[in-house]
Amino acid sequence: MPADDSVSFSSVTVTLAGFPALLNLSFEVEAGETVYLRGPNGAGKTTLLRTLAGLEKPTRGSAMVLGVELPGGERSLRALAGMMGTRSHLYEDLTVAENLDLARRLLGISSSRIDDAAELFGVRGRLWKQKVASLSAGQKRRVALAGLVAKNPRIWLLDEPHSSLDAAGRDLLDKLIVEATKRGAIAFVATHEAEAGRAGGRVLEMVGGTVRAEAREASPGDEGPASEVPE
Amino acid sequence: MPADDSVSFSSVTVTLAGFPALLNLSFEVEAGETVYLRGPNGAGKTTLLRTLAGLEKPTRGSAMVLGVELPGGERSLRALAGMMGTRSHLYEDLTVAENLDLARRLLGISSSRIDDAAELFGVRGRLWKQKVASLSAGQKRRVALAGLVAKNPRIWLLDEPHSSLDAAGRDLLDKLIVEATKRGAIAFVATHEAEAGRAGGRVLEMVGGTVRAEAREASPGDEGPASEVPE
Amino acid sequence: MIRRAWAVARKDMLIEVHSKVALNQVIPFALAVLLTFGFALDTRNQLLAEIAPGLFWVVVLFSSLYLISRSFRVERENAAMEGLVLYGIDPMAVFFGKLAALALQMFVLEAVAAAGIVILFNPPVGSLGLLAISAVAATLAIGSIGLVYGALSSSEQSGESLLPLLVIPVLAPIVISAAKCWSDAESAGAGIYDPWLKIVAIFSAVFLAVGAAAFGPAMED
Amino acid sequence: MIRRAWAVARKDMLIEVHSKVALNQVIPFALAVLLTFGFALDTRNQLLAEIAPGLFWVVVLFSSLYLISRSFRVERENAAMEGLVLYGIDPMAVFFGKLAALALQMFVLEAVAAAGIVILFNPPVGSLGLLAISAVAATLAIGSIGLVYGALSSSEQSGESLLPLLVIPVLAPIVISAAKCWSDAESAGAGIYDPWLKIVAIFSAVFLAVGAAAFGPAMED
Amino acid sequence: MTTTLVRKAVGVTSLALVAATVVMGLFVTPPDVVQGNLARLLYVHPPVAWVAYLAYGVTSIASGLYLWRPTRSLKWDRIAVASAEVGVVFTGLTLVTGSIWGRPAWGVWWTWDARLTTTAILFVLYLGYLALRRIPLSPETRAKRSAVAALIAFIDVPIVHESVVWWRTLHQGATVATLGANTKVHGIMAWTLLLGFIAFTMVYIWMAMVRYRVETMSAEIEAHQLEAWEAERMAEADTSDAAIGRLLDPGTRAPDEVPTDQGVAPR
Ligand code: HEM
Ligand SMILES: Nc1ncnc2c1ncn2[C@@H]1O[C@H](COP(=O)(O)OP(=O)(O)OP(=O)(O)O)[C@@H](O)[C@H]1O
Ligand SMILES: Nc1ncnc2c1ncn2[C@@H]1O[C@H](COP(=O)(O)OP(=O)(O)OP(=O)(O)O)[C@@H](O)[C@H]1O
Ligand SMILES: [Mg+2]
Ligand SMILES: [Mg+2]
Repeated sequence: MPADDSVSFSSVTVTLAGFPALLNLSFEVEAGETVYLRGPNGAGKTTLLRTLAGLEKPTRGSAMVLGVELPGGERSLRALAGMMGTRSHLYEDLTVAENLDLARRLLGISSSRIDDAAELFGVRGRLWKQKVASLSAGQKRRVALAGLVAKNPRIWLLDEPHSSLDAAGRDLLDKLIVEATKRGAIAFVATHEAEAGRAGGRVLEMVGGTVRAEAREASPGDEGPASEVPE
Repeated sequence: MPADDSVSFSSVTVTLAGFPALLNLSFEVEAGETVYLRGPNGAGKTTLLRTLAGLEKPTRGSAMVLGVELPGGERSLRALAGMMGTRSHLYEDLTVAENLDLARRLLGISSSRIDDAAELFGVRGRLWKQKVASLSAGQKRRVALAGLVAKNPRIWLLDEPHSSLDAAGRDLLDKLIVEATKRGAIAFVATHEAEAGRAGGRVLEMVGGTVRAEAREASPGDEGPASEVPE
Repeated sequence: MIRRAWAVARKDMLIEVHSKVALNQVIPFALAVLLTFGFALDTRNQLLAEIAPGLFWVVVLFSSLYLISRSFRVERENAAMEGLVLYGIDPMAVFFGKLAALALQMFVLEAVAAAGIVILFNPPVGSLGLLAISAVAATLAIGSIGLVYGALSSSEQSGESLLPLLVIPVLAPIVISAAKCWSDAESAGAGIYDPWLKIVAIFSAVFLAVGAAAFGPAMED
Repeated sequence: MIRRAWAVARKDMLIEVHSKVALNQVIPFALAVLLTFGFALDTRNQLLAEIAPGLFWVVVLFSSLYLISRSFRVERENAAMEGLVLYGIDPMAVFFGKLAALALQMFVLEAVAAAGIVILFNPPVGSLGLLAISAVAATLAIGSIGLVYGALSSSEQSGESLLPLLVIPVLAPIVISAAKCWSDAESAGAGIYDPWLKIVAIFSAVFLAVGAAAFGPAMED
Repeated sequence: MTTTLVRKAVGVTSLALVAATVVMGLFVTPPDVVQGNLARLLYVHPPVAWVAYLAYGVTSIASGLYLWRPTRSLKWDRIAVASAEVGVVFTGLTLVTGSIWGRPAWGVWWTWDARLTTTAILFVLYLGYLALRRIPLSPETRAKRSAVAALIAFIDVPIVHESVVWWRTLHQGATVATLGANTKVHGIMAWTLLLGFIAFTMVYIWMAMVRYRVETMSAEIEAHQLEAWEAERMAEADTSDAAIGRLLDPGTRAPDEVPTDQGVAPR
């Protein structure tokens, strides 16, 4: 696999049950960029993220993501991507500890790494031995994020990442994105928040399954102390 | 049952699977008020909303909601409350039209009312005959909100109402809350957005299952053109 | 009440119309089970005709369990049942609405399974009236009890496979009595004054009443 | 591969340890079915002993269907299977991991059901070795095919009750052969060179291979 | 255009051949020594059964070609369904003609014979295949999953065929394959049987072609729909807020059904 770190879509169409959720979408993103996806409900943001994760296949057009060609290379792309959608991917019947332990085993990483991630998101305390089923919405989200951070993906795909998170959690996540992109990762963040992208990063305004406008282009967020990061 | 329009909790405790999700919670709210619930993940916001909807029972303490005594009057409270939680209450296998038609039949309201509500949230067009399963997150949310508006509840219980909604949807919902409270309804809005309550309404800061502080008190939002409403 | 029950029944039937789970999945399943049984127990034909009525009801019971599970699965996703509750709906309306939709599906299932049994196992059929009445009564009983236990065991997690365990022992007597009804119906002399039919009818009435009464507490936890 | 398969197996076993669905729901269900059958087919004891092997496998098959459904239900909530896929995991690892956990539960189920059958129906048991080997082979076959079809029919909506319809006809021959193995095992003379065992073993090998090959395409979209 | 012509030609030919088979079977061939006129089902029942095998064979090959990457195309998937659906019809016909034959020949409509049971299982297997196709999935996913299911289901076909050998059955053994050595089926009968076989094969081809046409047409409709949606996807409109007042007026609340709720009805 070439050590290519960029993403480029050329007239990609993705149909879901016959509906063109993405339509002739083209754009390019360089390593280290943060891209905010904005646009009305049904614009195709989630579908774009899922395509970037290798969970949906382009039906027309082609894309190159981190040196992986789409359609075709979905499986290898999945291993590189870190996706945080509306669904948490957690097993409700397992405890927080067991869910993260599963992630550790599947990723083949050390358990101190998992502990650190859990600590960071504040799920090491009382919640550690609780079943996920008994957590609040934001707590579940935090567990999922801990898994994501432990994976340390090369491309972050975040679908409305702030939803359910409290103020501290939002700040933390924003800081993590800044750090990760500083280290060369790419981040795609689908969000409806008006502030997104104000402090840096690119904004792609999507509508009708494609990019209508590249609204603003600000300095790529590499000055980034946490407080200046978009909230 | 007295035609009382206020809400008052006196040292209410709600335990979920043995855990005190609400603990000794007391507060009072008058007709026409909008209350923003804020606080860290796990503070008990969702549990409070569910208790107000008659979906959870106080295990200790008692409450009076719109003249209904809790514990005890859950069933009649439910008919008055409009709850919008993280789960949409929609049938995935039915179309948008069929879901809203069910609401119409259960509420015993006219179908023009349902049509208006659907129109308002922009789900009358292509989506009308689509199965809910094929909608985007925000589109589902809009369908659920259409049902809620059609019900025109006396107490609005909104759990992170902005999540998944696009800018237009958020504005619309905010406007609806202002209008509803102007007409005497009460609104509880659990949210993590920093701006919540800035333009009016009360803010209850929750933590550990109870109200830590009544952070700010602004003029109850009855001046309310949409643009001044918190976004 | 009736209006709302109808709304619930209508909704469940619409879901079936869209998803065709009963038609394309459960009914063929019943046929598959009949075949497997016949083949697995391949003893003399005489014996098969003898156990045919029992087999019929066992197959109907098992297939119905899938229909009942399905009936609650659609309520569970997106917490739709909670949505119903939030209309302040009388649980009785939900119960009778769901029962109507379920019973309708079960009748179709029974008709197909009965045809299969008659063709495959060749039991004599004497009094069709007795058969039909006992089937209606047993269906209502199975439906009522199934719905109550379905509501009891429908939790977010791990409830689904509890349903058969709860339901089968309770419904065993009625299934056995209904099978006896059929056995009796085989002799042409049998009529609707059959003693087993009386048992089925009594159980059915009791279960229906119990169901209507217990569904509320089961549903609204 | 093996490490990841073990992680998957471990997870499924932990889920069972927490939720005890197999232990508290499916196994008692199997016993309830055995009892109901014994009761419903209450003919002569001789007959019951004769059909006991067939009954055993039918009950095991049905109970296993619940275990398999369960195995996929836990993957469906919160789209957990999608989570596994996002680790770039080899589907084979998921297949063998889930198969290991499933087979373990099935062995316990079979032990209990066999004990129940022997106590309730009193069939003679001659060659325990033949019994055990055939049971292991049949278990692997049922598990493999069940997992493949579980993956094939797993959709967000309306797939769940399709599993039994798909699985039963495919597994019918193996269940029948396994039952014949038991029937043969009843005569003390039988050994592991039983012709039916050969069939079970062949089917088992074929289904295991088919399962391992087909699970990938079935699981990943 | 030409495909339409071919389809029509095949349709006409198959009808003519079936008519010829009927004439031959009913009027030209002699009644059987043992079974009398009953034996005339010989010209229908085995051909129908074989055509079912053929249909499932085609389904399996098409499924295999879909699964094999170099030849992956939704065309194969459409051929697979078309053929499987016709196969189910023919399996049904096998069961029906067999039952009709069995009634006088064996005295029962059905018996737990291995051939019969495995045939019935075959029927259910492909019903399952068709049911699997109905769960809502994207066309590619559905094609992939159903192809896997079709290949597994085909395992039953050799079992059905060999069942007469593996089990001691009531059903006829391989009579026709050993035709040369068989004196029971003589000249004209053999030719009629061959004719029946060709006729029903043609019927199969015709039905599968029609069914395939339906599949391609619905694919075309979907493509059209896609175009329409693509056009629609270019424009998105906003909604007015005129309705808010009407919707939120306290007087418009749902009438309450619960009788105890008198006090909370709209004031
Ligand atoms: C429901 C009942 C029946 C079913 C499901 C059935 C099924 C089949 C099938 C699947 C075949 C194709 C076998 C193969 O070549 O692999 C077949 C062939 C045949 N069947 Fe039947 N059959 C039934 C009843 C009967 C009866 C009652 C008769 C005559 C007494 C009969 C006579 C034949 C004959 C002569 C063949 C051709 C055998 C050969 O040459 O291979 N079948 N049947
Ligand atoms: N079923 C349950 N069993 C045990 N504890 C529970 C259960 N449900 C919730 N809790 C606990 O109750 C507390 C309050 O949960 P609640 O969902 O009300 O929080 P919240 O304020 O809505 O949080 P968030 O901002 O994350 O949505 C949490 O600490 C949670 O762990
Ligand atoms: N399974 C499906 N079948 C048909 N259409 C679908 C399906 N899933 C999504 N769509 C359609 O595709 C479009 C894009 O959906 P997507 O979820 O990507 O939107 P989104 O931008 O994430 O919207 P939101 O802001 O509401 O989350 C929507 O119009 C939706 O109706
Ligand atoms: Mg989205
Ligand atoms: Mg919450």
